[in-house]
Amino acid sequence: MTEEKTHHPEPSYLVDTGKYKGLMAWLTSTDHKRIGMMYMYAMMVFFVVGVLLGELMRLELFRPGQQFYGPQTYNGLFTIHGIIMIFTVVIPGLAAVFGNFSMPIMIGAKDVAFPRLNLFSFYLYILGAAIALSSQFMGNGPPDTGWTFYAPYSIQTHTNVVAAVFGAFVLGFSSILTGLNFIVTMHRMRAPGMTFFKMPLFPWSLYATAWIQVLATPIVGITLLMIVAERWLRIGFFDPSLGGDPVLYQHLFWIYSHPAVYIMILPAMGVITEIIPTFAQRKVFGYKAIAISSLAIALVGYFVWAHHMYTSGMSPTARWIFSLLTFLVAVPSAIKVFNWVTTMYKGSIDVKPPFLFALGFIFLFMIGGMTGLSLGALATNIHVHDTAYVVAHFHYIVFGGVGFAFFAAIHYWYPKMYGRMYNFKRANWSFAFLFAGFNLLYFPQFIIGIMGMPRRYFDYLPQFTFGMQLSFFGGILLLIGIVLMLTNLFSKKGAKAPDNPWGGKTYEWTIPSPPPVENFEVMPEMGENEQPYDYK
Amino acid sequence: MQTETVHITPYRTYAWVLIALLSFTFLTITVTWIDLSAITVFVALTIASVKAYIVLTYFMHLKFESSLFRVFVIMVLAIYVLVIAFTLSDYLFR
Amino acid sequence: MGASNFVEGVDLAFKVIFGISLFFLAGITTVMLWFVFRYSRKRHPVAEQIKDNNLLEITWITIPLILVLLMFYYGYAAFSPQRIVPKDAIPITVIGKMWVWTFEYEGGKQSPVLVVPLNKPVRLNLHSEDVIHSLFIPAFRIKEDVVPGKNNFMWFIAQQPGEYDVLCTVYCGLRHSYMETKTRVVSEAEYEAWLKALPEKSNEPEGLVILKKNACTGCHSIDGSKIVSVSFKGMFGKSEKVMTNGSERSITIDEEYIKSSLYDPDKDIVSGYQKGIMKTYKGLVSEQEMTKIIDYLKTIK
Amino acid sequence: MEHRDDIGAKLGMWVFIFTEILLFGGLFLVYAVMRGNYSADFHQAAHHLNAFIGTINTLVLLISSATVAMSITAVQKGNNRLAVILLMITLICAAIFMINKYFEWGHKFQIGLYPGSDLMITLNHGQVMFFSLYFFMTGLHMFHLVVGGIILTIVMIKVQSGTINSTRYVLLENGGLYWHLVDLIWIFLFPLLYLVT
Ligand code: HEA
Ligand code: HEA
Ligand code: HEC
Ligand code: CUA
Ligand SMILES: [Cu+2]
Repeated sequence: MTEEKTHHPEPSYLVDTGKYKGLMAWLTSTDHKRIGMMYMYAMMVFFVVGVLLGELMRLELFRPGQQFYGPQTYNGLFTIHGIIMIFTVVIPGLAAVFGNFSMPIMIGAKDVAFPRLNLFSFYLYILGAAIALSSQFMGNGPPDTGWTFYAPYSIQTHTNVVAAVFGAFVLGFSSILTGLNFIVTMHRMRAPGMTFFKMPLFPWSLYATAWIQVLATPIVGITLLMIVAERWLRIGFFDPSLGGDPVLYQHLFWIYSHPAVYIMILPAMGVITEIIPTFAQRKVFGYKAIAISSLAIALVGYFVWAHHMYTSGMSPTARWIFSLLTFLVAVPSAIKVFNWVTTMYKGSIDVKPPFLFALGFIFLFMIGGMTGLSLGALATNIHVHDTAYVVAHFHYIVFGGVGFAFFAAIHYWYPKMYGRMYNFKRANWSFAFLFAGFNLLYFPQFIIGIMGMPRRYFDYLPQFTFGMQLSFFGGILLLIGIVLMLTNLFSKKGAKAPDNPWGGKTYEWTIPSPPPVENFEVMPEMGENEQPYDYK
Repeated sequence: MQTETVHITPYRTYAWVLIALLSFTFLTITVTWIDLSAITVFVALTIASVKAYIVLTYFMHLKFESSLFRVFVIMVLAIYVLVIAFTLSDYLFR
Repeated sequence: MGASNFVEGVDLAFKVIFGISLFFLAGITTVMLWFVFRYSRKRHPVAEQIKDNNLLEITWITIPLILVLLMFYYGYAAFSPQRIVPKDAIPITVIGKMWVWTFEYEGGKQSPVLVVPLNKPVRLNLHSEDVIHSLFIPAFRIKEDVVPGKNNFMWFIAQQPGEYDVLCTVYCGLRHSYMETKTRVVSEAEYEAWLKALPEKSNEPEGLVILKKNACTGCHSIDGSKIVSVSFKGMFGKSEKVMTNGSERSITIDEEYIKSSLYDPDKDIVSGYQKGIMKTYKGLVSEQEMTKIIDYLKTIK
Repeated sequence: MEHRDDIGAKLGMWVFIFTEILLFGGLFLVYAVMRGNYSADFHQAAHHLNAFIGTINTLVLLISSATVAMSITAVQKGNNRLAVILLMITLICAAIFMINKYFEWGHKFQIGLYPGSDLMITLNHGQVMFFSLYFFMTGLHMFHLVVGGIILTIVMIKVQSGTINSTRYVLLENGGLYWHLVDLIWIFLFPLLYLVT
């Protein structure tokens, strides 16, 4: 590769240089940075819709009995809330946004391996989301199956299940193609000298994620197609009245959807692994352990799916096998937590907003993960399965984990994305509201879950009222936090950001903020003795 | 970045491979005529796997690609086999 | 003593898992906050670069590994007896149907509440007539899905007299959250007496039995209250506004109309309701049964 | 100059093939479970399939796979004309396969054996399941065959025009890989649906 130094600075990727200007320039761009940003904007829209749907549910649950709308509406609400949040927000999530924006720069590449395929994935994402959302407005009304589409209910209900299922199918393909792109990018386009074990840890986590995307998503794809076939053609794979097996549906669904939870969390863990050493100004502790634990989570996580089905009447043999495997997958997560905390030891810690969110992540993720353990044990799962306890578990880990990591990431890379800073004080306040509101919203759900409050309940017995009302107020605090954060980030321009505001060591901090179209003026190279996270 | 050493497979190899595949096809057909009852499926799948192995190594050039490709293929197949095995741990022990 | 024979084991597993978790949660959080405080840039301006430590790494792989295996063991130990039913357990068939539970005792006697004798093993055989439901008795710490086409079961020994909630935990449609009933634990003598008093065959009118069998009463009440849809009470002979092919018209509810409502419910939709909530009963309700339903509806004006 | 990375392109293709394998893998899993549940019925139902047509189609697919593989050798040796002929044979084989399938499915439809038909729901559950799987699996396979055919047609045109040549033929290799995948899946479908009666 020839390297000549240009004398005038390259224009940043935010400036339109191609044949189109304005919006069209964005929509046709194959620049990984722009695609990442487009994912982010789209996701925020879906996310805000999902949040409002969630708050609507809390409103109805404020008191037992019917308050504002009927059970059919409620059933539709949690279904589309789950579909939006899972399939359009957290599954593409950090990988699509920051994987696209930062990963190629972090490994010293100009772009991903297949830039046009990347843009195509984005449009598949939009298409899939549009199809899934259209289910609300067409046919016999919003689907009411829950995001899990359990057969045979999903085959018998008259509501518009096919559109939702088909939307999820298309979204799955978008996810597969992103994963494919990332695998090839990381194999073929690392900077010279950067071996796999010198790659930063966020790319590492994306690598593990990409393999899950590629190997697990097709299974749910084919399963959803089978649901469509059943509804249209009277083929009975899962409908017992035609000889099918509903438990088989659950197996197929969770073969994907359990690994999918690691699609969500691995990039989140990766981001945290970048943020902590940066703000502690200290080499990450146990680099190899963290890298390998990502792969271990991906691999073992593939074989624990049936822990969602302990009560479905599986064989006792299968139940204990899956319980045991579930516990094994907790160990690599524990390793990461220990390494993060030890990285802070004897560091020089600067508590800026990204770091604050990272601390919040660790705390909430621990609660989410540890309650996952009581779900993984056979006897305790039987009691709390399909109760509010599960709802609390996954909100803690999905939104306390992935959500807070997302916020951490956006506060971390914001200066690089926009070349601007934001107001730290307001960021800290938004963190305070988010953190307090979050715990007030979901912690009571653990308790009423153990008391026996089932999930997906439009109405409930009077003994759960107090917990439900605490949750409602928590929801309000959260909403304030969200508004504070979004206005802080997007309402007005902050001061100009330096190239390296946090003192980070990965490649994205060596280039201008915002980065030029080609990322690097001089393609980076990693020397024999260079290590990632070389803080001196 | 390593560059590829171009490997040209002679036509003759492909011809032999084709003949092998065709023979295995006839083998499965004859084998399933003889009723082996319980192990029919097993035999048929074994022969199919041998055929698949041949297709992967020669037609799909795995033999001549970098070992990375082979590792991946083995990994994917292993994961798939494990998925089946774990699913059957439910169905076979009901 | 717990409400059932499983309570003790399950609660012990909870305590072990929560105990270990709480210990780690508190420990890690404290250490983390201490580091943030002690090594903040103010107090510790220059970071020290610490080398990786394999021994430490192995320690914190091994200890959690042992602890999770311990958790697994407690979960397993409390669970495995749940699958081994004593031979002399009283068999009761549970029938789950969109939004009602029915408990069928030996001899075909049916009851909407589950009544069981104290200190006697009871085996519940779970049957579903439509979609998946799940029988959950929180006080007993047991739950098992009621899967159509599959013969799931569960068992327990009730150890304390009283009344406990029974809930459905697998989402099963519109009135999932109302699919609840009670279980009553009574002394053995009381149980025998109750069982004897339970009517052999329902002496309810035939039409009502058919309505209940098809779970019509899950949506249409017979006492005039509104559940999902119009109550059966006073339905026959009433005049009503319906939407047919998008235009509104007025009809009187007669035999013909009821028939078409059952066999082709989406044809005429009562104003204010949505299409598709009620499904067709073609093939499920015969002409004969239909006559009996109509006869019954005529009686509840 | 455009940056070109043939190994990367091939790696991408392989990863895509993995997803395809798992896509069908889901169906094979359903097949395995259902065969366990209804082995007698599967046994019965498989007799209704025409093993002769199945065999012909197997042979046709194997030959087409061999010719695709040979066309790569031809291009590598600079013999584009031969490569085009070989690809043409592949496409003809694909057409024969489709025609066979047309007759096979057509016959089934004629006697009223298709998903959702009145005859179908009179059969017992295991047989319905067998035929459902048969139509779903062969249908999805056929879809892949058509896609593969389109890809190879494009590739053939490029070989003809010389865009694909002895220094730059990764597109042909990838098209070939996809075609072999179609073959690979058939290798398993054939005995499981037609032979193991
Ligand atoms: C990002 C998503 C995410 C992640 C990462 C996880 C992680 C885990 N989950 Fe969770 N889960 C969900 C999302 C997620 N889950 C969702 C969405 C559902 C509901 C689906 C639905 O039904 O709708 C669900 C449901 C669910 C169930 C089924 C509940 C039921 O319906 O009955 C179970 C059961 O085993 C489970 C277990 C676990 C476990 C053991 C982990 C582990 O990976 C956690 C590991 C982490 C830790 C253990 C914490 C860190 C460790 C330490 C601090 C050290 C100390 C620890 C030890 C001593 C071990 N989860
Ligand atoms: C990402 C996943 C996600 C998120 C963020 C949320 C957010 C919220 N959820 Fe939930 N929820 C689910 C996933 C999620 N949910 C799923 C899968 C189900 C199960 C559905 C089913 O049963 O089928 C469920 C079910 C569920 C129920 C239970 C329904 C029932 O069983 O009866 C309730 C009840 O109130 C609820 C409430 C809320 C509320 C009030 C919010 C929010 O209003 C809280 C506000 C959130 C935030 C303030 C920030 C979170 C930020 C991020 C995740 C990342 C941000 C990304 C970008 C900005 C791009 N949700
Ligand atoms: C899932 C809930 C549900 C179930 C179960 C159900 N119905 Fe309905 N039914 C409705 C709804 C909603 C309507 C109004 C909309 C319509 O006309 O389709 C309705 C309308 C009717 C009407 C017309 C009433 C009128 O005032 O015009 C009749 C008659 C009727 N149902 C009878 C039955 C019978 C008999 C059964 C059982 C065999 C039954 N329903 C089961 C929901 C249900
Ligand atoms: Cu029955 Cu939920
Ligand atoms: Cu899981």
